[in-house]
Amino acid sequence: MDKLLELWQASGIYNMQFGQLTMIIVGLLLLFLAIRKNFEPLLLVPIGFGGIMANIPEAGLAFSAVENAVHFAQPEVMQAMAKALGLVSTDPHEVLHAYHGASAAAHDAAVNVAQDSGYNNGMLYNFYTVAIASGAAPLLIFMGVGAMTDFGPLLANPKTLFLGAAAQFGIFATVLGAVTLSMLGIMDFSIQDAAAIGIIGGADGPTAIYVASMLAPQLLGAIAVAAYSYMALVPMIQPPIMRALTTEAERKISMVQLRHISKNEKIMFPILLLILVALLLPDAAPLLGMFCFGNLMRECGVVDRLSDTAQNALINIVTIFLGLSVGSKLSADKFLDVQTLGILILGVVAFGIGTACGVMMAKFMNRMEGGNAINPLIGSAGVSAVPMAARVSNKLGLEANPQNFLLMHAMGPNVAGVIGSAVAAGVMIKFVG
Amino acid sequence: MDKLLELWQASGIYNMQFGQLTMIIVGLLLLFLAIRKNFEPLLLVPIGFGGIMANIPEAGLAFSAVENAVHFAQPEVMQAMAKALGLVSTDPHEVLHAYHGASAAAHDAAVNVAQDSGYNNGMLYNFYTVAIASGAAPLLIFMGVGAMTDFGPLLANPKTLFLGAAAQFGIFATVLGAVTLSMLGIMDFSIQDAAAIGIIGGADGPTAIYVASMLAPQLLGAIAVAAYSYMALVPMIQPPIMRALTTEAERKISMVQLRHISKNEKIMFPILLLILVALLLPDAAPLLGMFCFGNLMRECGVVDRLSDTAQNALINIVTIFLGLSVGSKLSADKFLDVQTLGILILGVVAFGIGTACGVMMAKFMNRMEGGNAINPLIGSAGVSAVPMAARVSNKLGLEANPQNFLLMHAMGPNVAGVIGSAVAAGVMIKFVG
Amino acid sequence: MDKLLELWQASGIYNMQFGQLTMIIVGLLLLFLAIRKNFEPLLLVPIGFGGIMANIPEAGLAFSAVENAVHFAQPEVMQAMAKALGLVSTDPHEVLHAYHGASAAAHDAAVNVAQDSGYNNGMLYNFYTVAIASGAAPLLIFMGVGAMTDFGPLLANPKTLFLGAAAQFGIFATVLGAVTLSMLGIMDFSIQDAAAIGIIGGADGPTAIYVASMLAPQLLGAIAVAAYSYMALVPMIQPPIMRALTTEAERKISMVQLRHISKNEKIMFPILLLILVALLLPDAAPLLGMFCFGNLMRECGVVDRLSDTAQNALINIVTIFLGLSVGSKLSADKFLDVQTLGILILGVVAFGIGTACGVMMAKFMNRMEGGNAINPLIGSAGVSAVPMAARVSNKLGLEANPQNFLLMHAMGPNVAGVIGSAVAAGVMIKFVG
Amino acid sequence: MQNLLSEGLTLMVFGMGFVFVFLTLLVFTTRGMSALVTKYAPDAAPAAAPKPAAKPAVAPAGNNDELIAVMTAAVHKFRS
Amino acid sequence: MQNLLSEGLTLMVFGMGFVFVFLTLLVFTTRGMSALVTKYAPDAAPAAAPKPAAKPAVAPAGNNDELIAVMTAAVHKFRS
Amino acid sequence: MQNLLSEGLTLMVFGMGFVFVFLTLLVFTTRGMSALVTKYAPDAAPAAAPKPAAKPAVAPAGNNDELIAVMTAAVHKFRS
Ligand code: NA
Ligand code: NA
Ligand code: NA
Repeated sequence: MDKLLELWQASGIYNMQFGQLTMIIVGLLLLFLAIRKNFEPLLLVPIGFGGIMANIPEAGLAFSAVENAVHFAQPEVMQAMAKALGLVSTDPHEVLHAYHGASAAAHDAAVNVAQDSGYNNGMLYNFYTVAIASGAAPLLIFMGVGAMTDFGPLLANPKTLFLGAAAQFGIFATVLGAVTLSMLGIMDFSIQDAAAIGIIGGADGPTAIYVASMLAPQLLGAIAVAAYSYMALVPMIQPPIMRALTTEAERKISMVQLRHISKNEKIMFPILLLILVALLLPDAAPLLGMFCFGNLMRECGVVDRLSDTAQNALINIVTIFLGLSVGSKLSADKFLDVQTLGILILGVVAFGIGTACGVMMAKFMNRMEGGNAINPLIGSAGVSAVPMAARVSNKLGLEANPQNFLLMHAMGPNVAGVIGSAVAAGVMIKFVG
Repeated sequence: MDKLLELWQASGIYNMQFGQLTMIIVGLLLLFLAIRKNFEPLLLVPIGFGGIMANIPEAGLAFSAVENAVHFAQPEVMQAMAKALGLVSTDPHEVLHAYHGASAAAHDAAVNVAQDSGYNNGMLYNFYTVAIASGAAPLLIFMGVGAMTDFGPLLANPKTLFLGAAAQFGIFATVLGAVTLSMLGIMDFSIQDAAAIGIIGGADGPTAIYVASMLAPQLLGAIAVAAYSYMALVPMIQPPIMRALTTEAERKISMVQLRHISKNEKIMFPILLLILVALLLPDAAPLLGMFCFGNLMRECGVVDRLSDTAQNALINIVTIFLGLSVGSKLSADKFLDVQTLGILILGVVAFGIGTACGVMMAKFMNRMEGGNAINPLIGSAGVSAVPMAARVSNKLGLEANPQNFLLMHAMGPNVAGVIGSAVAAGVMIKFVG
Repeated sequence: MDKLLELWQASGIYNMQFGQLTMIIVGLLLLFLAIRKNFEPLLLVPIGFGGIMANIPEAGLAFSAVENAVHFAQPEVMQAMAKALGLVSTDPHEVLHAYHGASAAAHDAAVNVAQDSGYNNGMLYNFYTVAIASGAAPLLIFMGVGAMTDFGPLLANPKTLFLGAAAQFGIFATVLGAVTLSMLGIMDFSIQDAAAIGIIGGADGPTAIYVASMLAPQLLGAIAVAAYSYMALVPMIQPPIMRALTTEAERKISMVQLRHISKNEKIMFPILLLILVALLLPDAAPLLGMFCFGNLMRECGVVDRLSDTAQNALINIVTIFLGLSVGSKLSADKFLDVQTLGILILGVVAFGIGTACGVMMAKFMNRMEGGNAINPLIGSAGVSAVPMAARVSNKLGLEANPQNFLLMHAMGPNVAGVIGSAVAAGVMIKFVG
Repeated sequence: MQNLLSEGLTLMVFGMGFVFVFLTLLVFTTRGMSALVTKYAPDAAPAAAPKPAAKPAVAPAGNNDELIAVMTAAVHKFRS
Repeated sequence: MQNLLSEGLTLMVFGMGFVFVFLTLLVFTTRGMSALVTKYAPDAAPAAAPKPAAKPAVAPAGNNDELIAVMTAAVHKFRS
Repeated sequence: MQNLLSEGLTLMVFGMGFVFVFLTLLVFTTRGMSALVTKYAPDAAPAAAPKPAAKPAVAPAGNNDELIAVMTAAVHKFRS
């Protein structure tokens, strides 16, 4: 009978907290959006599922060994833990707090106590450590994205890089928005938090995760969910802004056929980009370095089997672990917070501003050059969100003029946006990292 | 001339112990069974080969750095090691014993001494640590199995879940058998050992390895070998039991065509199962969570490239490392023990009891419902051993009635058995883990 | 304005050292050789790119956390670091030196200080630790190579193993050359360095990297670059030597058609080889064990999906990480040294001697047997460099006699050379490791 | 020792009991789910819509196999 | 607090400025590179040579897809 | 220093010697193995049996390539 009670008291129903229940529902909602509404399913299916698993009561899948030990809070374990952390109190909350702020040596000592008491890291915690805390997973995804990227349209029309630059204004405007909210006492974001939130406006998943894991790991879950959700919402967020800022005539502008790009130019471009990064912004080197490496593997033509693996088996494996790891950060105490609301609002503002700046920049460039070379609809593609944003440009172009295929032209600013937000990420890591 | 002697004294022939030689022969036997007799070759080829490599004299491939240091037992190293472990004696056996029972901190200190003295972990030891001790490999295999599993037949006839439940009686009967052997003084199994041995009756490789790595790592080699061998022997173990417990008339029973299962039902099932696990048995969450995740990736239809990778590249890579790691546990001192004999005998008993209970349950359900809805031959498939056990049911059905195709009907209890043994594993980890 | 200065002072241009610039150019040269001249591109593209990334100023991608902390040398960090390492001086150079020679415990303490001060391992340093320092990557590549190797030609004519043995003389002659250079005071190689350099003559990339990572990690970059470059240059290095040592008549020798090899012989061969290794040279067990494992997976016919993964997804993934990791060792202070020049010269000498010995051995075997069974051109294939060296033999054979196809005959010594250099590696690890 | 046996018995009773309770619950919830899905969310339109929208960046193995099967059949026909 | 705002402003000014400087430089160097490559290293011969020399140990996905596309087309024609 | 040279010489003598001893043994055991296998375990039946029993869960690359080769040939024929 004791055993029956024990089973019951260890069950999920008995231990379910309101926050956990809510987060499980959030996880189910993410799965619904991913599966039924096609919101970036490759990421949101693993993230949603990981979020549900992370919130299973008593399973502790997203907890470290020490966190699991503190959760069960056996007196003798708390005593040993307090001693390892140099605390007098054995109150679980204080122990946990001390653990999170501990020096590396005290951290090790606490881990030793937890292991001696038979507690282990949860599965998702291990995945997070290996995939995200090490920085490896976002970088490998970026390598795979590089191996999938064709810089041809950008090389055919390099000035579209300016569109990719302009659209990054969304990032920095959002940073300013976040610090303003803090100033007004509405939210409580540090400058690191603000920078990590801003990067949502970069519309680039791995960059957002990489920056958030370095600057604001506690906001990682919300930031990743916002970034991928808004990328999926690009076809809804962008068109009204694009229509509002352009005239019918502008939307009808046809662009000249792109010139053919030689193999050698495509090989040289990632090398050139890497050298520029090396000379100007070493802090962007991991992100852009891996991106260029993937692209060079694609274009050089002599390592097709590596390029193929980077685009398929490797990126798929990493995506599974990355998604589950992000999901492990969807804990109630961090996600069910007014900050998440702030992040969601700031995120959509960032997307909007980025879109608007891209379009305005295109119009400005036309005026500067005194011509009509650029259809301003391709400016919005500068936020990245490859290839969704370019498709949106194309769709609006076709609406205005059924012969006006903008897809290839929009791919230029689209990939420029990837470079632009990686550069922005480097600057932020440099200044507030 | 010294060097010649040195080479000779470091050679395998000079150092070969009887146990190592025997284990190398055991490894060769496993390879023979796998390659010639098709005993689950995907696992037994790596396990057999790993077993041979683990027993190469002086190579220490399956040893940790400390174990390698103790093997060579240089006096000054033993002295430092004893000091690190807080021992007075420098006797290698005592040092080794102290190391295996050391606290995490003393363990670290011993590792430091070994590294300072130039000893390293063997290759297979590293594989074991990463793949099995972390729990990752069995869980990833389970994810892949989930991605390969079609729950259609189960959804078409949910009451076949009862057959999968009944067949798990083999697991618990074996636990009882193991503790009885201990009680009678024939063997010396702890309750943890008994639980880990019982899970062989679950006829599910990754579940057995996962449970054994948590409850009785020293028995892991024997348990894994027994589990996979008996799964391969299902076509020989099950038929006599099935024939003995059924009449010719029962074996002739035709079952009604299964109804079509909609895509949406298949998508909802893994989510439903996950929620039940979350509510009732958090200890089964890692195993069943990853299983459901794999299945959801398969069925949701929007992440085909992830599902494809989980079923191919990823599960293959993990299988290679899992097999070699299990092989690293085939050391003479642990495998050449009367316990292994006990495990082998108990394992086959577990299979037999599980098979019998599945068949009896089917007959019981027919009687309850007062009809002839279920051919009792599909009950035996409840042990899992997917898809071998279902094929056995089909074969015996065809023998009795050449028009009687039971394969699809037997797939229901077959996959139910996988769920059933994962639940049983969760209960055991909860109670004795 | 401060920020502007800060950005400038953190930029690559401002911090570029001459050595880094030179190494970036070396990296570009390697990319050129790989992409334009087809010098083993699968390895040299990642190595070259990794070399460039490793030399990006201030990025510290190839540095450990401690090295990064020492690079920035903040006084309070240096003080804490010196204390952790038991130093009085806080001079960065001395701290770094103490760190590299520290005991495992002091090493841990230094790492803790660096982490507490906010420094992290660079990305490439992490890749190196996981891929090469653990020994895993070269072994997995060897497994994949085993899975790609067909021992049929060797089994059809086992005496070609002698050619593979003779060609290893290049390895040991180079060792002697390296110690002679040291004796003469021209270079400063230890016996470990000499052994690691000699293995270049084995013409086998993963073997060279494995041995160098164990015996002379500081020379790893130069050794790997030399090994792969010379393997690519085999079509230029070997022919003059082969022509000089053979007469026109010898080159015209036709060899008898190889007999058909049964499946069972191919299955038994890797097992036989493994047992010989186990009995005679345990130190070669990791390398040859994984090689045999890969080959057994290929030949046994029952684990095709594992063999397929070992030959494709897994070896490709490992190659990417191995290449980048080797690149991380292309630092100016280690590569831009007169030692590298010595390594390059000794490497080409090793190739030449190996080639010559293979050819001479073939002629010697003909004389012994008093016949003309062996075309001496296949002797040069004994250096390995699979399948390049065998193709060279074939090409020269066709020049002399347009009907004389030597490719299959040369594959025998070619794969024998792989075994031979792995055995040589085992002997060296045994004696000087 | 008696203790060990009683532990074993307890494990059997509770383990087996729990397995049955769990799978029985699964039977009923599954039936309920199937009924709900069949009534409120039959496949038809919703399942068809998302499929084409998903970007098949890489031709998934399944399709590939199918294609190959189709082609093999075609080739066989062609040969005969 | 004022401090936080000024930090945010600085980040915006320098961040945005740097992004523009960097991408502007990229525009010019890219144009220069394209011009140089087109003049001194046009594709023609050099690109053709190395391709066949590379050992396509595994048929790369791209080719495979192409092949399959070609074959599907052929099969379709064949059927009609 | 003399020491270093003698170490190098020893390494050469023993290393080269060992390589030859090892590969010589391999030559003889391989011949023995081949003779035994050819006599007692020729391929014929045993090798044929296990093959079909192995579940080719995934079409192995080899087969795939073959198929594609066959089909390409067929397609070429068809076109001409
Ligand atoms: Na962007
Ligand atoms: Na089961
Ligand atoms: Na060699």
